[in-house]
Amino acid sequence: MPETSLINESLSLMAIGMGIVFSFLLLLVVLLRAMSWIAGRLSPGLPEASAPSAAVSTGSDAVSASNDELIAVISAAIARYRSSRR
Amino acid sequence: MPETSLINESLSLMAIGMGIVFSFLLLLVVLLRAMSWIAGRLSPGLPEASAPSAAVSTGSDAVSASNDELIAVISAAIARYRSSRR
Amino acid sequence: MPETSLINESLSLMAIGMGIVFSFLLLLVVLLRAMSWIAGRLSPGLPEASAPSAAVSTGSDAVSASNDELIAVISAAIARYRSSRR
Amino acid sequence: MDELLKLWQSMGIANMDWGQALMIAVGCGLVYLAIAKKFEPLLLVPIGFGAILSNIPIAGIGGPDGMIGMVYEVGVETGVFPLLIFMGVGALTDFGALIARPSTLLLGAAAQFGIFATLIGAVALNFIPGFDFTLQDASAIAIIGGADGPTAIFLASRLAPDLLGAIAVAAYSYMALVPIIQPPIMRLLTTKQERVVVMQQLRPVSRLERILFPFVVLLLCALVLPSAAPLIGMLTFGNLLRESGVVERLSRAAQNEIINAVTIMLGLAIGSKLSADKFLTVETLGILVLGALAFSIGTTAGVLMGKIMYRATGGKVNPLIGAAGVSAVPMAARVVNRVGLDENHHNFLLMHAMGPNVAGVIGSAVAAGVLLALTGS
Amino acid sequence: MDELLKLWQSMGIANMDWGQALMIAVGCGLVYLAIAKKFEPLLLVPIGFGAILSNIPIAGIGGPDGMIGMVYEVGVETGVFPLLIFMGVGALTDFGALIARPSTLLLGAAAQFGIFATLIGAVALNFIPGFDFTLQDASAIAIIGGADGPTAIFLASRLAPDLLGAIAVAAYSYMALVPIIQPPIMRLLTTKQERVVVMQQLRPVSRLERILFPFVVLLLCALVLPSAAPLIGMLTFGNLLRESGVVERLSRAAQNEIINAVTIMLGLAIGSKLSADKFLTVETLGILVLGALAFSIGTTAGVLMGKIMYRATGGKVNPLIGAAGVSAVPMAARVVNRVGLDENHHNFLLMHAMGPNVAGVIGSAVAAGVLLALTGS
Amino acid sequence: MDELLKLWQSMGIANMDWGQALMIAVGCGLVYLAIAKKFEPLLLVPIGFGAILSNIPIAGIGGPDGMIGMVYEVGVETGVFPLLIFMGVGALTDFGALIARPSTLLLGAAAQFGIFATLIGAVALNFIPGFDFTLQDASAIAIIGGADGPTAIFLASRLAPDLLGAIAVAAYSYMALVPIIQPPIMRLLTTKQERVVVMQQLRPVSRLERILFPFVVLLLCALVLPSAAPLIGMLTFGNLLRESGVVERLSRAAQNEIINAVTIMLGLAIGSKLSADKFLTVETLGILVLGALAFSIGTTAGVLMGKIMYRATGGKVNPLIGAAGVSAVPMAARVVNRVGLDENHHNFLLMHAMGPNVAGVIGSAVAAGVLLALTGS
Ligand code: NA
Ligand code: NA
Ligand code: NA
Repeated sequence: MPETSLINESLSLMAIGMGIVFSFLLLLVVLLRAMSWIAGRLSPGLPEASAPSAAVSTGSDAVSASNDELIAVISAAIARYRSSRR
Repeated sequence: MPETSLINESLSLMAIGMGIVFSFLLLLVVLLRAMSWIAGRLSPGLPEASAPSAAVSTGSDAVSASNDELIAVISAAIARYRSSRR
Repeated sequence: MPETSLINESLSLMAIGMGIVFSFLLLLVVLLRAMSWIAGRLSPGLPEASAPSAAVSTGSDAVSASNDELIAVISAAIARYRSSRR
Repeated sequence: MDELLKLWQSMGIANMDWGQALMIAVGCGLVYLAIAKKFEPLLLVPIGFGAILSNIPIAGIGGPDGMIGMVYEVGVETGVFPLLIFMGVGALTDFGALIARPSTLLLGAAAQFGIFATLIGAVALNFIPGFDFTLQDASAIAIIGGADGPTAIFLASRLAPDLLGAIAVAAYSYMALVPIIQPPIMRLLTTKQERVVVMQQLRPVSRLERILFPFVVLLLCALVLPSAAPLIGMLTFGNLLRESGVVERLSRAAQNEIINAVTIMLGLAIGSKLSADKFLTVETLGILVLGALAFSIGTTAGVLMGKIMYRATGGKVNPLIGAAGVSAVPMAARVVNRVGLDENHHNFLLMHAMGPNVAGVIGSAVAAGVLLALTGS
Repeated sequence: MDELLKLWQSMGIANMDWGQALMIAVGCGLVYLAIAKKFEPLLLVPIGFGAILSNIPIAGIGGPDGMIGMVYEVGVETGVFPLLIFMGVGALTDFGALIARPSTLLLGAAAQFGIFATLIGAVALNFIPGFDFTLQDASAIAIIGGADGPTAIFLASRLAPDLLGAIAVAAYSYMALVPIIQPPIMRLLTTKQERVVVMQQLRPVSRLERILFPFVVLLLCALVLPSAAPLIGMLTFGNLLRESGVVERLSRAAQNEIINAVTIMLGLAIGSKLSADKFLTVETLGILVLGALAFSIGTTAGVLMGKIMYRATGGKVNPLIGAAGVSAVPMAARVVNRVGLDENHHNFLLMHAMGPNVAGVIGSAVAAGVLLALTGS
Repeated sequence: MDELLKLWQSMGIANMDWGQALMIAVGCGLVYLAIAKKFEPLLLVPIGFGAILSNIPIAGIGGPDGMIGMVYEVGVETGVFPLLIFMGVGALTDFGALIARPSTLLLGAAAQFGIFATLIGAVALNFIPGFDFTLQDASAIAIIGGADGPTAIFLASRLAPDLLGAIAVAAYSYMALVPIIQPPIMRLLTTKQERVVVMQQLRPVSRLERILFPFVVLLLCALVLPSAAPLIGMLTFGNLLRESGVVERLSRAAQNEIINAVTIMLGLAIGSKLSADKFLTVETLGILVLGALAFSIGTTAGVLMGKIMYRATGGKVNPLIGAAGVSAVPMAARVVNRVGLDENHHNFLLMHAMGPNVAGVIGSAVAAGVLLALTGS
């Protein structure tokens, strides 16, 4: 009977589905804990947030650094990508 | 002359058109009067309107009834539809 | 070398491009000066601006005129267009 | 030199023809009327500017690959934009005065006579050489007499897309001219005794009636005249959002965000139909003349029906309010109010004129449905 | 006479069949429930009215050339509208309670059992003559158990467009019935001792955590379950707009303009799928029954997981909050709060229930991704 | 097991290649710069997140059937989105300072030299192996020097869609870096005596001038450079909505609802062009280097023209305001103000810099028109 095979299929779908949902959210619990731990460490690393006029203010090192950073990050990404394709 | 036949056509269009517009709006006068009369009767039938938190409040009979109502209404509709198709 | 011809092409593009940009904006300087001069003359010509309810008020000559104006302007435009096509 | 030639050939002056120059002037003229004379600026500013943009040579902004051309295809050719505006009109309109006194619907019906009389006028113009209106064209022109912008645009986009530009311009121009066109007709047709009639105050309308109203209108339309259902449907939907009281967010969206954004796009798109070969024709002059006729006849029919109701009710109805039946909401109602005040400084007819005024919106949507059903392909 | 015949043939009554009349009645019923009973009015008013409009004979408003039909094609068939709503949900949702206590994600996971149990139920219905659900159909029906409207619409539009109307109606109806369905189950499965548990106050959550949260969720989704990435992606994008603090304009647009306009259009479009031949079938009754089942099983599973956590934490977790894991934000959390207050007038569980509540949104998006990956073509 | 294999194969980790992982990192980097460093967050948050979403394997969100891919096709490929943003810019911009002192247009003209110098730089890069820019590519890259986001996106979408992602990122990044790039150049090229010049107060501008302004600009554009008409047209249309004073509703819609919704969609769509094979190339590095060059040369040219005007006017013009000619509204004007204040604590140059600043917007739109006319197919 096709209905029975469909039932079997849906039973395995249930098993796998609930398995994935639980694994996913369990993994997310772990990751969120890790995130909060790391965020606690970095917390003073995002002080510009409270200074909304930072970008407009003087040519501070923070912004200056991020300029080099932009090019550095993309350069590194390109280099790695190129090498990975060979 | 085609212009003349077009004139005739447009004359009958005018007659029919104004006829329909008048009939439609006349019928609407009647229906709106009926509506207001019925609404006057039912007026206390829509008191939830003044209690915006009704749905969130307790499991009142009003909401409970409408649950059955939902299924009942749709069941009846389906039954009638089915029978009408035979 | 194709690169060199491309360089030449881009050099002439630069010359023409900056030429147009400068001419355009220079022309715009002249036009804006003219505009301001004319606007200074016409200034009392747009007094309705400060009377937002003008259109709703009485059947004033201003609005009445603009009715004729609408038809006159479009008539003139059509006449000229027709004659220009012959 | 090659580039210089290429550049010269790409310039506007080298490519502009008479028609485009004239249409740019017409566009400037419409914007002038909108700003300086307050002619329906919400529509005429975008229409006028759209005409200017679309007649710039080479750029092709109104063409199939240009932005405004694509907006036209997506929003006007499909009929979606006028319907969304009608939804917004529904959400903005208070039908209370109509519900309180349904008999004013007859005034809204009578005023539609302007539409059907203009239909004959348009067909009759064919006797003059240079005019060749089909019945569809004539219907689309006649709807100007409905004094309702989105209805006119919707019908014209369905029956006579080539005339859309001229029809929309005429419709909005004459709506702006209502305060000029109507008062003389109103005074001519009524006696002083009629004009001073003070009407009974309107009864209050319950929330249930307001909620049922859109359903009653829509169901009648569905049963009798489904060709008017898109227009009436969106109008009543917008009104239900307003009156249901439970979807405040959606009602606000229909009254503001959606209608504003659509108005900008609709105006630009209509402007793109103001091209020389479509607009600078004798037909456009015919449309302008017929439009003025339509408004005048509609006003006349409304006032005459007002006089009939004055007689029938033993003098309880002020016949002036019949003039509001052409719609042009809310300007026609304000005109009635003003003419009434001219006779009696304490007679405020505004609320009484709102009934026929909004009835006129329904009436012209019904008339549009009739024309669509009988002349549409 | 010819015109009169043509006109009669163009009338609604001459063309309306039973099915259309009944569906118009169903549409009116939905609007009634939305207005009088406050059943998710933001969606059910447009859905109900869309059903009425689309079942008007001749007019074809829901057909390929009608406005609503075109809106359906552009917004629902492509999946764009539910995704934009999900973006708005993300911008409107405060995930703080979840970040403060990530373990509540397990409650959101457990409650998805309602989805998969319903899947088997739907397939089992095939034993009854008249039912013939494919695995895709069953999956689309099962997602009703996720108690999340846009997720259900997105999945149904992908797996079973024919059932979209019934599924959307069932999903929103049962979300509205959460205050009726859940409390008895919650009381049945818990002891008084469990229900009176007062939970520890949530720790404050830093801005950095709030900003990192969307990335953590999205990256996990990208690595493990890319089929859920459109849903999770737009949800987290909306949330980042909210929490980043630097794009206030865009956050407001996602929370208001965009979501409101899309809700109107989405509702109308779904309503157009309420046609007699698709909706007035025994399958719809099956879907309604299965939907109630799905909610009940989901609630049960959530509460049972709550009891497990109660044991595991030595009584620190009130098992009632497990019921909020079905999502139905924020109604399920409010129901938990109310049932908790019934036992102890000073025990406010609302904030504690928000964690599983928003976890349920992520959980059902994950479940939708699983169903798409495993049964999608 | 079959399902488990199917599932594993549907997972992101099983399908992600290096390029995608790197591009997700780049996307995160852009969002980081936007949030932590306030780099043009309104665009870079959506662009960065769009890059992340579009590089999720399997999901295909940026592909032809994915939501962002469809948004790209509808809004960017057609050019509609940047034009709508330009309309919003027009509605948000006060051109009063420019009308009061039209000569500052020359500063806006000079600063466009950055564009054309970069064009040569881009072509010259072809001598280095690995670079192969066509004249179209070079033009699209050069427009970065215009320091105007929507203009750059519009031109790139027309001339070099493959480079759109890199060009948009470079344009917005350097606009954010204006406060770093400009001051040293400004100080290097000017003497202290020049920097302390206090300028005459601007004369008041009448409403009529403000209303005529968009027409003058547009008509010149139509006559001379119709290829710039879409950009200039929408800019002046938006400005007319603002200044006409009779369409407040539409002006607000252009300034808020429309521009916000479009910005979200445009950003996501641009992000979808940040794919590894298009973005992770040496050409992107070239574009970044050329972009910095373009800004520097533009600033230099603007300041030098400022010095010429300083001489020509006998010291009445502060040459610093020339730097604002690159546009980057309003940041460049603020930078000028700050550098001016550094020299003289009572010399506020902001209003004087707004003239060249908005002139720069017109100037780069004109330059874009020239490039389109001369290199476009
Ligand atoms: Na009317
Ligand atoms: Na859920
Ligand atoms: Na610029």
